[in-house]
Amino acid sequence: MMDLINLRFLFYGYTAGFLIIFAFVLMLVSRGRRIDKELTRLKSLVEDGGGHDKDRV
Amino acid sequence: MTRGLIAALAIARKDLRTELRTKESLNASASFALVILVLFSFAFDLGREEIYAISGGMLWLVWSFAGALIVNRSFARELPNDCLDVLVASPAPAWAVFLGKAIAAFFLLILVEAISLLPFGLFYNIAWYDSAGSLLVVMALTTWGITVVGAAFSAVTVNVRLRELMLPVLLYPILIPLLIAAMGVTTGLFSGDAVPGSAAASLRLLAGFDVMYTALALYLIEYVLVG
Amino acid sequence: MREKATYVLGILGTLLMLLNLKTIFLDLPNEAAQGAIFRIIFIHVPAAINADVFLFVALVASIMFLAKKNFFWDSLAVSATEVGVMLLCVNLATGSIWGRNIWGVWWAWDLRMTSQLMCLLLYLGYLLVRPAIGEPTQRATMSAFISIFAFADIPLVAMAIRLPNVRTQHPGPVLETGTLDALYRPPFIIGIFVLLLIGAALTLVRLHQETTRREIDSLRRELHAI
Amino acid sequence: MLAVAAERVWKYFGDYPALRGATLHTKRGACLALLGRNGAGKTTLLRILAGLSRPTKGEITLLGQSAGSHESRRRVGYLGHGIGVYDDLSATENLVLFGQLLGVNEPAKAAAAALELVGLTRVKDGLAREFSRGMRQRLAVARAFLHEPELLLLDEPFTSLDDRAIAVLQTLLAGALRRGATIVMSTHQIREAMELATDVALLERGQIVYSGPQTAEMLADPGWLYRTYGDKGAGDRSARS
Repeated sequence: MMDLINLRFLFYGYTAGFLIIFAFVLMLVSRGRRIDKELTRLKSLVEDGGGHDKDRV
Repeated sequence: MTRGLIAALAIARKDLRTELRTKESLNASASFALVILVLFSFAFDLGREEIYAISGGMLWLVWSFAGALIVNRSFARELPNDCLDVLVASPAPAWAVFLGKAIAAFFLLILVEAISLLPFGLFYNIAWYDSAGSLLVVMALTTWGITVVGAAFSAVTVNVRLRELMLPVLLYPILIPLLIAAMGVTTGLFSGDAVPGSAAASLRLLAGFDVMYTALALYLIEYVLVG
Repeated sequence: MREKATYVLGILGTLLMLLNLKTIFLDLPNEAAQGAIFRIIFIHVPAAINADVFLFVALVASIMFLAKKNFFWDSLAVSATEVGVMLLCVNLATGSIWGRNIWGVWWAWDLRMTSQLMCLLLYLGYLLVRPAIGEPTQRATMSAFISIFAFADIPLVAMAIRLPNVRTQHPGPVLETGTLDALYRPPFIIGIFVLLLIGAALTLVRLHQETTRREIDSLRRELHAI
Repeated sequence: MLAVAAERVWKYFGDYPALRGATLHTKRGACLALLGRNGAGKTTLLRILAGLSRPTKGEITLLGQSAGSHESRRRVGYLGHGIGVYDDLSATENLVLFGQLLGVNEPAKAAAAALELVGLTRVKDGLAREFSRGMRQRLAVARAFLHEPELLLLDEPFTSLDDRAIAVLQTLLAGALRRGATIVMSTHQIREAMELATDVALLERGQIVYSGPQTAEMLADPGWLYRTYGDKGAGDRSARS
């Protein structure tokens, strides 16, 4: 009986741990997507607005 | 070095003078402390013994809240008219500017604490004046800790959006060890039955906190003030 | 290069983790005093140790930024801090569940859990304030300052909660002494490495994002200047 | 000896370079008008000279001292966008405080003299808060001249001033030049700057593209400098369109 409860909490524990790591990874992935999108948007904007900047920088 | 100290004192005097003139943060802080003190008596229904047991904790919660209101203004006071630029551009070293601000905040918070001790003794019937000397030492050590870290974070957050909200978020976690020690030793003072050795250990911790953060802040503040 | 390193670290970490999980759950016998639940230490303690490692890396990176003003160090500091905070969360969650099982309460103000919680609060402040600072150089400088202040507080927190008059629960040296039976030692050490590898991989990913973010910021200024 | 010697100064904000190797040499006793469009880096350069900001790369010496050092701060006067006086202190209190910070020998005396100079003696005990806009600006001018600086750094000095303050400032600047002091002022209003300027520097996209004595062409035609030495890229763009 005691062992069953123990096992249940053991399962909870590992699940919680991995869930947190997984949530962090998901956060990273979604943020990465957002950042990449923003980068391409800005790059195209800069190329439209002032192509001459490229060689100056 | 001496030139820096002179500049620090000049800045501290300036801060105290303007604050006593306008009472911007002083009024807010003192009345806030008073209100919280009153509210505490309704928050808990306490007997004599229990009041003593929570007295130190209550007092330092109130005072650390009051302290956040004081230090919030510390560097924010320099924002109108870009006065901070003039201070930083002046020959006074950055650490002196910071030290002056911390000293001013220290005396302002001590003043608020002294004011709120009266209603505290009155409402809760605690004879704090019996141990006034020791209490003053604890107050001085803890208040310096609050104001030196508070003034440092005031400088850090001075140009930040939502400065008033960001400062407490940074300040209170850092103050946790300081407040734990101060609360314990203050409760021991009032109730007179401190755990043996706890007062000395707490005072050592308070002093250690003060020394460490004063040194860190004085050393690092130049990076914060000179962009 | 960076991408390759990320993959290698990530895959290595995951493989090692799967192997280790097999050892932990299938090969090891139950511990006498605690039964099955003791197995939680193979994630709980490595998370704590690695959280401290990553926060220490963040401290070093913060000091390096102030000394060198190179934004690589700032990016490393924030990446390592985020991973460290994530590991602190793992540590606290698993510890809380373990405490519920052993002591019957979710939170018992156990010494080390308490100091980890306060550590979490310290660095949450860092992560909250950081995005509020608009100018990158200022953001990096202020962040470094906060990081140094936060790390300096950790030993003080540990001292404060051990003051003789502070009433934290002293649950006895369930995991306090650190003398682990030789049988349990290999999976424990591997467990530390697993989280180190995974944490390093995540830090690299985050590091790359931070670099891209700076690029975005400079493009914005570029547009502004045109 | 040079009053300002800035060698290839770079200043990054994040990854964005606000200054890209700006080099500037100014003789002692000169009055330099630092011209440039908004965002060209004028304020950034002046803040670095004033010791409010550190360059990412490059060497700067002011009057033979490195910028930001105690000695250079003591000999430099700075007037930025804000007026830099405290609203809740009186005119005298303000100047005495800054006199102490600047290391002036007798702050009270220097403060009285400076107030006399800008015509605020009558209201010396009034709070700056109660002053009119123009009076506050004159107080700011008095603050910048309090310690008789050998190098004056002025960021857009004429933009926010009223007529009387401009007159006071111009008198003081002329007096400072006679004393042998050096002036560096940023501005995008060429006409006002040219009245005093002996030298001109043009800052474009973080670089000094022209630096030299003020000439007749500039006086006659304010746009001439921008057209001749201004951003070639911008010129190309307008030619295309």
